[in-house]
Amino acid sequence: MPILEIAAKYTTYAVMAVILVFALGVVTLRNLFHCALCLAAALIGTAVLYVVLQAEYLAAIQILLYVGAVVTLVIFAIMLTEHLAGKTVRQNNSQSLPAIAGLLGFVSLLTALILKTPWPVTPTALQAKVLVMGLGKALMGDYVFPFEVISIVLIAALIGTVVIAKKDQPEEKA
Amino acid sequence: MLEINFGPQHPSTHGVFRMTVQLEGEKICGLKPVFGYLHRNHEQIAENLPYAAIMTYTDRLDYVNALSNNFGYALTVEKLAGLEVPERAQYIRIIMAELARIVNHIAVIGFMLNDLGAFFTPLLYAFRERERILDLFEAVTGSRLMNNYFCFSGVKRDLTDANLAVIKKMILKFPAFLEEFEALLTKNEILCMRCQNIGILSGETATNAGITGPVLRASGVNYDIRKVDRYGIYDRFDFKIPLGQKGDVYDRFYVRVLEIRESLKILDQALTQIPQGEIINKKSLSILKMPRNFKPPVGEAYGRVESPKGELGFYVVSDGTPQPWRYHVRAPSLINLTVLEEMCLGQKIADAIIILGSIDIVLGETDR
Amino acid sequence: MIILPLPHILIFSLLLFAIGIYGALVRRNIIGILISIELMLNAANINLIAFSKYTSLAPETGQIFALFVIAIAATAAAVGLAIVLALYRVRKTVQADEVHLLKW
Amino acid sequence: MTLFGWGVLKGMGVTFKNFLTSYFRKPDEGGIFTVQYPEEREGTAENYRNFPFLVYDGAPEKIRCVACGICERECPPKCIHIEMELDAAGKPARKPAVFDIDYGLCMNCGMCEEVCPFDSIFMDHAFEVAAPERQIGLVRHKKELLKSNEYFREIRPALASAIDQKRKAVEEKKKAAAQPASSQSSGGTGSL
Amino acid sequence: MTITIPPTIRGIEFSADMLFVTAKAWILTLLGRFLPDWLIVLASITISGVVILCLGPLIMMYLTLLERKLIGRIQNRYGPNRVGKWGLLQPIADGIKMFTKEDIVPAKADKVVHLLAPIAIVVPALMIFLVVPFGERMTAVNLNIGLLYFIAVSSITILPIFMGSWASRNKYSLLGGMRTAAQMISYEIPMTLAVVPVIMMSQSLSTNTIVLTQEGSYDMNWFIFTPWGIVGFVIFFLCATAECNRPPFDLPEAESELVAGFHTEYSGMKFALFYMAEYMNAFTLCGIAVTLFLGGWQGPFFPSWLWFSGKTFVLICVMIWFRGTFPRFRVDHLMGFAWKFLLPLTLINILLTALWQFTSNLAAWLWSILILGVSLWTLVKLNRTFVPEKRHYLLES
Repeated sequence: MPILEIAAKYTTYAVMAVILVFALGVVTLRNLFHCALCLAAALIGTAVLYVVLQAEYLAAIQILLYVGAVVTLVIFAIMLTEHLAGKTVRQNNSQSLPAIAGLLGFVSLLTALILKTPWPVTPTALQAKVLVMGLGKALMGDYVFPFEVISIVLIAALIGTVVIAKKDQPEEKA
Repeated sequence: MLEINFGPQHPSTHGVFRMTVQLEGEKICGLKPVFGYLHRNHEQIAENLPYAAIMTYTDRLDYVNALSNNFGYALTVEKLAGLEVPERAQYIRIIMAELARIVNHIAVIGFMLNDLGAFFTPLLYAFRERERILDLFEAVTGSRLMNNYFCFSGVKRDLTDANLAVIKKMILKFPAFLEEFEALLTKNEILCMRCQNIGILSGETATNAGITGPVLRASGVNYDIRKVDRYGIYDRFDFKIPLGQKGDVYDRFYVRVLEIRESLKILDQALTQIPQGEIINKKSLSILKMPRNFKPPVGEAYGRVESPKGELGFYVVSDGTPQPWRYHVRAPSLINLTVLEEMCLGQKIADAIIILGSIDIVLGETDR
Repeated sequence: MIILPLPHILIFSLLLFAIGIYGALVRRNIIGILISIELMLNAANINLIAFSKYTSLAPETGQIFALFVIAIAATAAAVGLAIVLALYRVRKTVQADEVHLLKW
Repeated sequence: MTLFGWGVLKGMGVTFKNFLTSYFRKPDEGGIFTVQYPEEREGTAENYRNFPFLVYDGAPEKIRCVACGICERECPPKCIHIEMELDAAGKPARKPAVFDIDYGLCMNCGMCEEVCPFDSIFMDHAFEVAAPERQIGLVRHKKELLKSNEYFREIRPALASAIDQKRKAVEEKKKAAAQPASSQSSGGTGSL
Repeated sequence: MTITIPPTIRGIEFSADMLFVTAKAWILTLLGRFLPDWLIVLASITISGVVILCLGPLIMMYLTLLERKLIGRIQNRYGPNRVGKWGLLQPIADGIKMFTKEDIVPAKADKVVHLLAPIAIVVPALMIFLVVPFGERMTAVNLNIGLLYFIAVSSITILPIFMGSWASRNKYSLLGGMRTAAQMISYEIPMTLAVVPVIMMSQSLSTNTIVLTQEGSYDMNWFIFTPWGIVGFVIFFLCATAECNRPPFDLPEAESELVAGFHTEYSGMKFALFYMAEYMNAFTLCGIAVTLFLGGWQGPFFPSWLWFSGKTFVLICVMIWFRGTFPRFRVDHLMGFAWKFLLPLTLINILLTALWQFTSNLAAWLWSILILGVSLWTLVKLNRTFVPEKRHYLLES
């Protein structure tokens, strides 16, 4: 279906543009809550991109973990630290001009490099389809060590978070 | 730190009561009750009315059980003027007051469970039973809520045999309803989690703060004016005072259930003992016909009854004119509210609501 | 199947990454910085998946690495936000340039 | 220790039982308790009192009220307003010219009924009283307040017949008191 | 994402079971005479989409009626019975009321987010419909990660609630939003873990495949007829109740505490959208529970879609029954229940599943019951706060 494929292709470009717009929103909006919402939108857009790249499993995980958990945590933190009335504090420091200048250089350099590099795009890889079963087998086979390490990291982070966020109890038990 | 106003417009402040709550997360670290949104000048109005006309206003104090208020006021004026009450009227008074207590208690329990979040089911079951009693009230007194039934040295209308039969049938059926009600919720794990060890009021604090009624008895203090004063003819009946152990919300809830059972016992005895005879002292009939001619001797009197909410007292000073010189109501709802902050500190918001519900306030009485 | 040229995806993720860096550089609010870092990690993920799709012969590898990155990102967010909350509790501020006790 | 979760299940049992009985049982035995108001109505009890009305015998002119003003004075919220009718000579005609009751103010206490020495004001059973404006619509004038003795007998038979008997007795007494003066010659049967 | 024409349009014989499938195929063949192939693909998507878009609000409308009727009966009332026969037109009357109501936005509200929140909450609720297998060959999109998709999409629901609660600039809303976040994150974990055994047994994330694995003689292959299935189903159902904020887990909108929680400041159609999302979530979660544990559309005699809707209907009635019976949890109890009770239980359940995979016979049943009993007993012992105290009341004279 060439028409549909072309339509899908340009839709993908549109999605990319939308993601970039939301990403810009994340770093420029004054209201931090809006920033978090933009982040959520950008992340959902990225999930769509994952689907285009045939990584459905990753897309679902992206939404589940990023949108469902990370953004929620961020919003929670915003709610706890911001005032309800939303005072307008200056959100950016005075380094934005040098930052933009530096980043422009960085982006143009890397773009040039990306376009120059002869990427070894293999047709076999393009045809290959990653199944959830395959991912699971890889996680339990080749990557079992990093998998276990990640789980330890997660546990450590969990405990660490609890310890850090816990209020200091007044020690009056003597 | 978040400061929230619960009320005056809030689904579960039982009227226009307001609590200013300081919250830390969900924990309460400060609570200030604010009264007076329903202040209607009750005492001042009463001081400008003849004694008999005040009776109609006492209905509006605690509008859930107007008959107890009637009882208290009638008792006070009878004390002031030295009036006698015929035997049958005494029994009728007890019967009506105990029915009013049942009405009040089931309504309170229902509303409290509603505050807990049980979506109207227990409340509507309770109201189903309440409706039967209110129908009886309508048949006997002429009104469902604002009964205006008692008069000095008697009651206004007799209980017919048909009425008595209805009451008899009702108290025979009532235990079944209580069983069902208890099966519905009292052993429910969620309810126990929510109510047990919440809003604990120690017996000592309660006595010091002048708390009365089921709230005090839930804290384990044996104080019931029906037993202490033995007003009316309460000394003739055999009934017990249920006492709680911990003084938490659950005890306050359950003590009320048990009190309903005791009230049923009193009703049963009263129905078998009730004699025939006059329902109002012939001498006092003139007070009804010509209220302004009734001038009690100079003096003062304090009468109190065990209203379902606690000690309901009326203080009346007469200067020999048709109107009382001073008239004051000791409203149990108001005084029981004074310990609200103490009970709520350190609890969650949801607890504050049920603690308020378990105190059983009626704003008509609190704000007067 | 939709086939975009690989460089397009890479440039897109590069832009996303640059925006993330910009946010991390200029934001005063620590939460803002954290959000920007999430954006950067996200850009890296896109690259990983794109590479796994287009080049690798073992297509699972990229996705599994992306999985690890997501896990790390979640960890970073949790720990970072806990630190922010602890900081807020002590200093009553979440502005990064107002927390300069160790800076001289 | 009872089984954890048993209380929850028992509660669900109760609600389920009520759900079932709502289909099969009569209202008194656990069925649906609702009275579907405009179509179904529960009868009002005889003693039921709502707003006051004035009773007349036979024709609306033969109103019992003599405009003595006792109810006006004793009404606790002061919702009654009476003006005496004056006859041609300017003397009081012992009849109300104006008799207004503000239903918006009335608190249904029934004191007017209790204090009235002429058995003329009673509490009505009609409770569907509504008006778009409280100042105008809820103030009822004499015309609306007047209702016949037959109506009174219909809504409160026991009280009405007692009062009718009382009034008859009083009237007979009056007649008997008047008779001896007028017909002494006939040696009629006087009152005992 | 491969786009192909639905495999077979012809060759489906008419039967009650295939009623909707055949209907769609007929429409598509009809269109196929006039339209190019790529438009037929779009038409196929559109038909499914339109059906779902109509189904969602319809389900919401009649679930509100059902809920009011059932709770009415539970409370010995009639429930709505004035508008139309048995009150069947009541939802329409409600809808008209909602449409014509004034839309109030608080003066200091964050207007854009306040507007977006109710819209955003309906989207994930509708999206879940895509993977619900309404009957044989009646899954809108047969994703191979269907279950994960469902979990992921339902986790988005937190966000709009946050938006609504934050944008209202109301303290009750804010508290409601905080509670929602805590509650939904907490209950997502046991819910996901309760699903794991099903994935283990069916070795697939596709909802369709999960239903197909439960096919068997006399329908005794439903997962609920196994020890881990019962436990998993109960946990999943409780978590689902919590996920769609229904009593006894309705803390985010706790009426007696927080007035209306996160949607305190919403009125008119926006409020209706929040409700719509809640009811559609309730429906889809029940549908997923049916798919996972009750055999989906499997069942004898009746058409598959009837079986599916019947089972879902029963589960929804149970949810309504909960609402008619229980008081609400308190925040800390709620969290404690998820973390200290349900979570360990799900882990033990996964263990049971592994056991079942080795031997599925009577001995496995006994072992499972033993393990479950011991672990339940331990959990209850460890969670003393959940256990009611025994009280004795003195009766003094």
